[in-house]
Amino acid sequence: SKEEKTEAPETETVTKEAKTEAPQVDEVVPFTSDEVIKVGVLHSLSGTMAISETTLKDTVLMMIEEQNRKGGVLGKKLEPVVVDPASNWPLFAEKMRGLITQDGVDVTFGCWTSVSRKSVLPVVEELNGILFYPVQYEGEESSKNVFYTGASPNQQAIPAVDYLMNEIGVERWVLAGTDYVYPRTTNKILKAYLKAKGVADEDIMINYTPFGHSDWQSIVSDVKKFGSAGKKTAVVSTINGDANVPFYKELGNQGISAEDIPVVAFSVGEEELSGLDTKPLVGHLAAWNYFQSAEADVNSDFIASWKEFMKDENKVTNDPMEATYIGFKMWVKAVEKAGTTDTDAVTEAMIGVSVPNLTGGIATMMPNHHLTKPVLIGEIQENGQFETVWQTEGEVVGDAWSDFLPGSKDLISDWRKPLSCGAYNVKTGKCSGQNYE
Amino acid sequence: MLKVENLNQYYKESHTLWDLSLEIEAGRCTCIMGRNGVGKTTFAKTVMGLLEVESGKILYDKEDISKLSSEKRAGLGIGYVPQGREIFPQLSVKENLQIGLLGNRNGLKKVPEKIYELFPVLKEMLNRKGGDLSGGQQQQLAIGRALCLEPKLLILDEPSEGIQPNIVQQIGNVIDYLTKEEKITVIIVEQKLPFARKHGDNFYVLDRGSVVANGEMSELSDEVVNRYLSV
Amino acid sequence: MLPLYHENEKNVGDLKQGSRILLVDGVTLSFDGFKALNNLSFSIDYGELRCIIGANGAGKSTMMDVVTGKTKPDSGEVIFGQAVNLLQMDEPAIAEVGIGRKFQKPTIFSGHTVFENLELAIKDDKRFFKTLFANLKGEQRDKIEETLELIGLQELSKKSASILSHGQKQWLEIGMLLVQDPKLLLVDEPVAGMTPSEVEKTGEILTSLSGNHSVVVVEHDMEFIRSIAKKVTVLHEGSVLAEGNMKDIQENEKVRHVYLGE
Amino acid sequence: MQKILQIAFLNLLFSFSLFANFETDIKPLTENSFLKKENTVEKLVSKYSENEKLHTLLKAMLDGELYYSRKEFVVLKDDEVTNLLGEKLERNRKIFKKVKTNNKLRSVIRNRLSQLNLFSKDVEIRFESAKNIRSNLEKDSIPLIEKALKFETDSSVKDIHLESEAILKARFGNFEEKKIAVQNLGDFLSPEALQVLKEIEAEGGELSKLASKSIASIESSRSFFSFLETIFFGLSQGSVLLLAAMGLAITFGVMKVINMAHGEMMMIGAYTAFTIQQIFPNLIEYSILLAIPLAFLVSGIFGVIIERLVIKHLYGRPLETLLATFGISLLLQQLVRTIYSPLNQNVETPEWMSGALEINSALALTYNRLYIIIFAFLVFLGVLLLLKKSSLGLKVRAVTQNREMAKAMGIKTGYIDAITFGIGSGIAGVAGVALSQLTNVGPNLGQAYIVDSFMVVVFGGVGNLWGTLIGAVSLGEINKFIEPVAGAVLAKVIILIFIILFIQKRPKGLFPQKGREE
Amino acid sequence: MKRKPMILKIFENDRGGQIVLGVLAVVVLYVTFANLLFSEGSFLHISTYTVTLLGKYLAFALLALSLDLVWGYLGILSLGHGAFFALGGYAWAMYLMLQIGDRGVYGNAELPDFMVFMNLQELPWFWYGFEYPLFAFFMAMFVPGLLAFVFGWFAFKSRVTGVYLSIMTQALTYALMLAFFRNDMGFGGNNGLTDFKDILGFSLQDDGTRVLLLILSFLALVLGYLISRYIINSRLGRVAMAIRDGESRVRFLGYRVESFKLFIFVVSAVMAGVAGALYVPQVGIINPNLFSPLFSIELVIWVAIGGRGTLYGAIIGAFIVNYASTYFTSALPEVWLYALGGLFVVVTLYLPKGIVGIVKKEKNVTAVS
Ligand SMILES: Nc1ncnc2c1ncn2[C@@H]1O[C@H](COP(=O)(O)OP(=O)(O)OP(=O)(O)O)[C@@H](O)[C@H]1O
Ligand SMILES: Nc1ncnc2c1ncn2[C@@H]1O[C@H](COP(=O)(O)OP(=O)(O)OP(=O)(O)O)[C@@H](O)[C@H]1O
Ligand SMILES: [Mg+2]
Ligand SMILES: [Mg+2]
Repeated sequence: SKEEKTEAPETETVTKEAKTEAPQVDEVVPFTSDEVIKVGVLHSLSGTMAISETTLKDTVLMMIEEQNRKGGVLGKKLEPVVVDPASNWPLFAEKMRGLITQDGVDVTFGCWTSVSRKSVLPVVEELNGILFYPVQYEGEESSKNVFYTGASPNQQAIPAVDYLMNEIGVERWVLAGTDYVYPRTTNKILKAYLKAKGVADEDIMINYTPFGHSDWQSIVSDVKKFGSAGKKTAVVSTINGDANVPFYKELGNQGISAEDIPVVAFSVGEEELSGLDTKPLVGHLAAWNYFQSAEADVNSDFIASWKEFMKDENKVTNDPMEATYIGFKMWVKAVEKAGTTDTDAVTEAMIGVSVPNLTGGIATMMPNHHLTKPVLIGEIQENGQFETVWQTEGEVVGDAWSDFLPGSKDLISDWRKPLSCGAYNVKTGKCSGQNYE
Repeated sequence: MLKVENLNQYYKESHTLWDLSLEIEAGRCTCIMGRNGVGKTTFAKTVMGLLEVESGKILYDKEDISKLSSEKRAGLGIGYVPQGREIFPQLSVKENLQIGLLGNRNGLKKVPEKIYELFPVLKEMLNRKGGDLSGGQQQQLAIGRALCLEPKLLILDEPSEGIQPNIVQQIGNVIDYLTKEEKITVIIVEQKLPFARKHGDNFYVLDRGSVVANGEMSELSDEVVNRYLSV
Repeated sequence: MLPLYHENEKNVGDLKQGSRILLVDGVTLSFDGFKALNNLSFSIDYGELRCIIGANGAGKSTMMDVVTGKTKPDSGEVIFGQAVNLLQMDEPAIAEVGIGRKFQKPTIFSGHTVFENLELAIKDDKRFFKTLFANLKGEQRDKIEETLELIGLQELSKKSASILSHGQKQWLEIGMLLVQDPKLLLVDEPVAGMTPSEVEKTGEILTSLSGNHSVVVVEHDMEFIRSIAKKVTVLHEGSVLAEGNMKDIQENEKVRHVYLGE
Repeated sequence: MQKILQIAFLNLLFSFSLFANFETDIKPLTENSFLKKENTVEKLVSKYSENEKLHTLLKAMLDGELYYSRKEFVVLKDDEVTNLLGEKLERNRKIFKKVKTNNKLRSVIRNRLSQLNLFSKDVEIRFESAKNIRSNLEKDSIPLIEKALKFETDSSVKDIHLESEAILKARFGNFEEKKIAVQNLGDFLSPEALQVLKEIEAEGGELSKLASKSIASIESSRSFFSFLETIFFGLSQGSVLLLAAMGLAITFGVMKVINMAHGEMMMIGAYTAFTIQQIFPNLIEYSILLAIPLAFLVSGIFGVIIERLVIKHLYGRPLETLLATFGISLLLQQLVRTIYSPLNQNVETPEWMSGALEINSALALTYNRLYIIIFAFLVFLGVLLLLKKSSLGLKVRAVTQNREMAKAMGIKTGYIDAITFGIGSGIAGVAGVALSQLTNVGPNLGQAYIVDSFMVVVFGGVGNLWGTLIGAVSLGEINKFIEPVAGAVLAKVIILIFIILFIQKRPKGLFPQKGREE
Repeated sequence: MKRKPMILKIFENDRGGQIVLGVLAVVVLYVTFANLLFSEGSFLHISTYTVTLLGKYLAFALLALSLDLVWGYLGILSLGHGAFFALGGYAWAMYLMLQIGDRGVYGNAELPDFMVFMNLQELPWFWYGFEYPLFAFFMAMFVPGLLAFVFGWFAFKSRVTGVYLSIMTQALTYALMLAFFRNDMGFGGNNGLTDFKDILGFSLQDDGTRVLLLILSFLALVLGYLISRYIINSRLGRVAMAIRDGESRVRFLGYRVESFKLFIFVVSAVMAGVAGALYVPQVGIINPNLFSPLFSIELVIWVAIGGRGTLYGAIIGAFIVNYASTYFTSALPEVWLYALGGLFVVVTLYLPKGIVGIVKKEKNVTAVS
């Protein structure tokens, strides 16, 4: 409907390149310059978010190591600067400021939660830095200085609902989430979407729980009752982090199987599954843009090098790692294209950059700083992996502003000149947000 | 029985016992006397091992116990009735007495009936919390508890404080009984002259942390009393 | 619960020699069925020095708890002066109206110096915003110095109260009671742990206080009682067993039996 | 070797010759479209219902164990390859590809299998199948159910069939049948029965009234059972709180150590359970039982070490214990991150703790919670006896009330302190094992429970074990009764406000430690 | 006896306080000049990063000071002091939020972004008035003060003491945390309030503004210190300490204990609120995590590490622990918790009086003037 979708950016053909770019492990290319390029890594290594974020730190370190073996970027060595914002949101902002002004990093990979990104945002914008944000999120944002390599709601939630509705025949919906922005937004979008598809109000149940909720007895029992009204029911879960384990355990124990009431989750990936007894979960679903089980050569290589890097055969990969991978590759490419690490040059060069993703397709950076991504629906297997049961035809373009929310349905984002705006109102012709004058 | 040689004790910087030396004879009742704050309680506590000594020896049955922990000393048969009762407030009277039994060297399992005879009020209040008792009742409990240990050496720090006259008399009788019949050694810190005179066999008067007079109780002269025991 | 200050003032009424200052009437208090006070009634006159004796557990300290507001009785009345109903007041209000107490087990503020202990106790406006700007007045300072001398703790006045020996703590608490200058002093076992001459001195202090104050003394030291007593009340099992002058009491069979012995 | 090959070959030949049709008919299962697979399954069922191989095939497909190569379909389980007759085959397992299924397909298969299994010898299987049929009733199920009813001997299975029959009759029978069925359905509880009745009620007419009556009867018993269920939920949450708080009731309630590392002691217990499963992967069924004493020991030893190294120096300074134990909790968390990685770990649930005890179709009690409730009460009893009846308990209480005097009475205070702290920590460890069955095992496990544990102990009254018990259970119950009305977040807020207000009324908790204060 | 000027009286017998505040004054002055006068390249230059960091430490120091007042001198171990800090912070953040105007991503002049996003049509009533800085600042003190007053009034009157009181303060902050996490509360839920643009007309991105905030924080700390010091030096302070050591005995002397407690508790809460208001513009975000019981416990630890019951010790503690976290999280990101946890244990074991205990030998009771 809106410009940003229809107008394809100038993409290069990358398919050929993708094949030749297979990792050449043995050959170590020397650096041609003494200078180093510093890369900030801003992921929590302690506190509640360490569970998820530590892996991403390691991913970045692995990518840097790999890149350095290839001679670095622009002949310069990449040097990681790792800090620990300790799951403490104000500390994210402080560390970001430190990374840019004290350590002089040229790019930062970091953040997981929305609030950490929100905390960092004013700082990257003020200091004109670059941040790659690798996690699926609620959208409603587009900053000149941030590249969103995770999914926006239209790249995860909507296709998942489509699948349930069309393939499984679901008629009743439980939207269960943790009480914070991502689930709230996603659910709002989904509700609008479902209603547009003719689902009645009484067939939608919305439930919010606090962070780390651990006693799911009543809620699961309610879901069970809700689901026993004769219509096929599914749970769309935006339950976050630690709360998932007790949730699934309770589901299993109360005898709700995936065949009765399937749960499709947007925050449960391979890594979360590795901390779970998967037996009772088999058949429940997740929607992501990447599964470890994806059959592609790049993916096998990636998994192999990951396991080698971590020196652990049991390590799994997941979607945010792929997002980090893509982000990193894109940044390297953009720097090489721009010939400098200068923020303005690199951000300009970023748009339109394409790199192969790990599922065998191509990820392209769109002018709204979001990616094109395939959407995969997978069923949980007993071995803790997902088996893809459905997948979008091609890649979906990430939407910064949802069409289903009244506040943002008229907004688009396009960081190319001359528009150069993250929140352009097509009705009023005004640009608000970052570039407001 | 107990011999103390050149004992020095400090509370942080303040020197409280100064080269204190004394000797307690077995089977007798020795009275420790002196004005407020001269170090009587401090002396009792050091013998019990509740305070660390800076220097000096405490010989108990010829063995130096000055480095032993207080639970070891209790195990050697030293019983203690502290000033200020120090009963276990949340334990019942019965449990307070049982604590005494726990440390009994002879493996006694039941509270001896004679303790109840001595302090009938304890029997009445067996299930009441120690902390709920009146001051005097607590004092009686503290003595009863120490007796449950069946000590060889019993240290009583102002045992008659806050106790009704007829019971004070009884306590005196108990002391007599313990020393005369059971041949137990008793050290008693006491301010009340008549009581001390009546039940003590010999005395030590302390002033500023050292012994200034001692002797048989009969030798306790008015002069000493006037000099060291009045303000 | 907040008392009306001015009204209390009025209700206390004129305190003349011989007028009643405290009335305890039919007070009963039980703990889980055990009657610590059992229909206890007696009264104290202004200027009087009253000794209260009684067996351990007779309810003497509990009676003081009731008068000072620490414990509320099950029934009965406690009136201060003409018409101040103490049972409807909380501890500070009772202290404010003029009742001071020395506890059986000395309780002093070990985090403060001896001097500060007395300063805290001294008679003054004790509302919080007054204390924020309070300064010791000349006469108050003198009073404290005087008291320090009386209780023999001048040398220790700048020392922390935590280092005092048992007897010294007793004295400090007596001192705190003195500077508080209450109309009615409740003194629980003041001479426990004191040397004979100190006992004598305490007796003198208490006797000299009576006249302008009312003093209620609880003690087990009969010699001490004998030396100061005019009128003695004997408590037993929570009620008054006998009341009268020392001689009568000493000859009272019942008292001899439950209390004095011999 | 040759012989085996020969046999295999013969086998192959044999199956080809006899079941050639079957073999070709199952071929479409290798296709990608789930719809096609579904149709194939339907076809197979209608055609080969008597064929043993179909059973095996469907079962394997359901369990994700059905594989195929270009030549054959096999069952691949635990690295063993068998054919559809259950005979072992010597094959390289690499050549096989899995027959993919999805939820919908599996549910179709399960449904079909149930029809076949209605006559199984195993009562359990019949029971499950009957239930499955009940929730997937179709008009043409009537003959099947009637047949099953004749065959059935077990009464509980029979009941389900009767219910199914009633539902079908209410839906598809003639007026008289409908009337009786509608009346009868009032005695059943399943949502399916309710569903039919509601439909009939909506239709209006004479039946509608009868249906309303039956509905009322069902709903009233359902609401009764849902009340029981809520009580169970509350009890269960209460027992978790109790377990979490009990160790604290000792270290904090009795010993007065503000033990911020209490949560980490639970975490250590949970990791012990995890480690045991790692060491003995074959003993999953018993690992939990093994983990309980071991977790007690491991956490207990940690407790003793902490006490001897740190807490020992802090008696009489309760506030400092807060500081030091907070430090220790940080250290332990990081230690676990270093040793086990920051990720959550997977503690498997033994078979006997999964699933639910089904009382009827309106009330089912999950086993893990049921066991945890029982376990919590056992632990409580143990602690109670230990503290109240043993001389250790007496000593502990004496030591904590007056350490000096206890020493002077000959009690080895150091030893008692260490043992008590050890026991408190050990119990926390045991609680951790229980939690590993309910929630995450990760470095943050303890943090999630520490605030609640303190709340319970204080609410119940510090130093009173009964208080902890009643406090835990009542907080659990209150929470579960508020939650459906207010939502999970508000329920928690309300509980906290309730506790704050309650403490105003009873400043020393539910069961205050009474006594005259000095 | 001659009356001394109040300020001298306050600092009497307080070498520690004089030194700490003196050193801080020098540091703040130096940082101010080094940041504003020297250009970025110069080695004398001190970066805005440092300025902000120092400002944050100062706000934390004020918070620690406020806690020491109730814990060190009144004996109330508040495990929920973070709540007052956070409330002050939120009040001021609301002002900052409304200053954004139509510069938000949705360009809505009336509503902050998160409200547009929550589909709110108009400003909720409790946001009224927060566009006025004076009102907002008043609320930053009033709201924490009011909460402290209400909570304290009930709790102190009911004589809730000791750990019961501590855990209740914890319950209070925990309940507030859960409530503020709810998006329906109208305070931005988990994401909190962020993306502030300017304060009192000055851009928050200007170095000058940041330096000004730093100086303001310092002045607030000094003022807070003087007030606390005055209170504890007065007889009221001595009554407070007496309450700490023997609450019921104080009553028998005629002091209405609950008024004393309430007064100090409210003063402390107001100070914490001011600290929160200073903290928010400097770190740029506020989120319900500040209400988390863990933060409040950490706060207690700053005070304990510095030295409880000395006031200036609280300031030292806040600086040391926070500097340690800042340093370790960057320098030793993998093991910093070992370092921090170890620090806590070691300080408790070997420095029972906190860090100031090393220097300070004399007793902590102020002599009578
Ligand atoms: N904990 C302590 N710290 C410092 N000094 C102390 C401490 N306890 C007692 N003292 C001091 O030591 C001296 C001796 O005290 P001790 O209690 O032994 O006296 P005492 O002879 O038993 O007096 P009393 O008859 O009053 O009980 C006193 O001057 C007292 O001030
Ligand atoms: N809180 C309580 N719970 C139970 N019993 C109590 C409580 N307070 C007091 N008592 C009982 O009430 C009785 C009176 O106690 P009280 O302290 O008044 O005695 P007293 O006359 O002061 O004795 P003493 O001379 O020994 O000090 C005692 O038997 C005591 O055990
Ligand atoms: Mg003494
Ligand atoms: Mg008494």
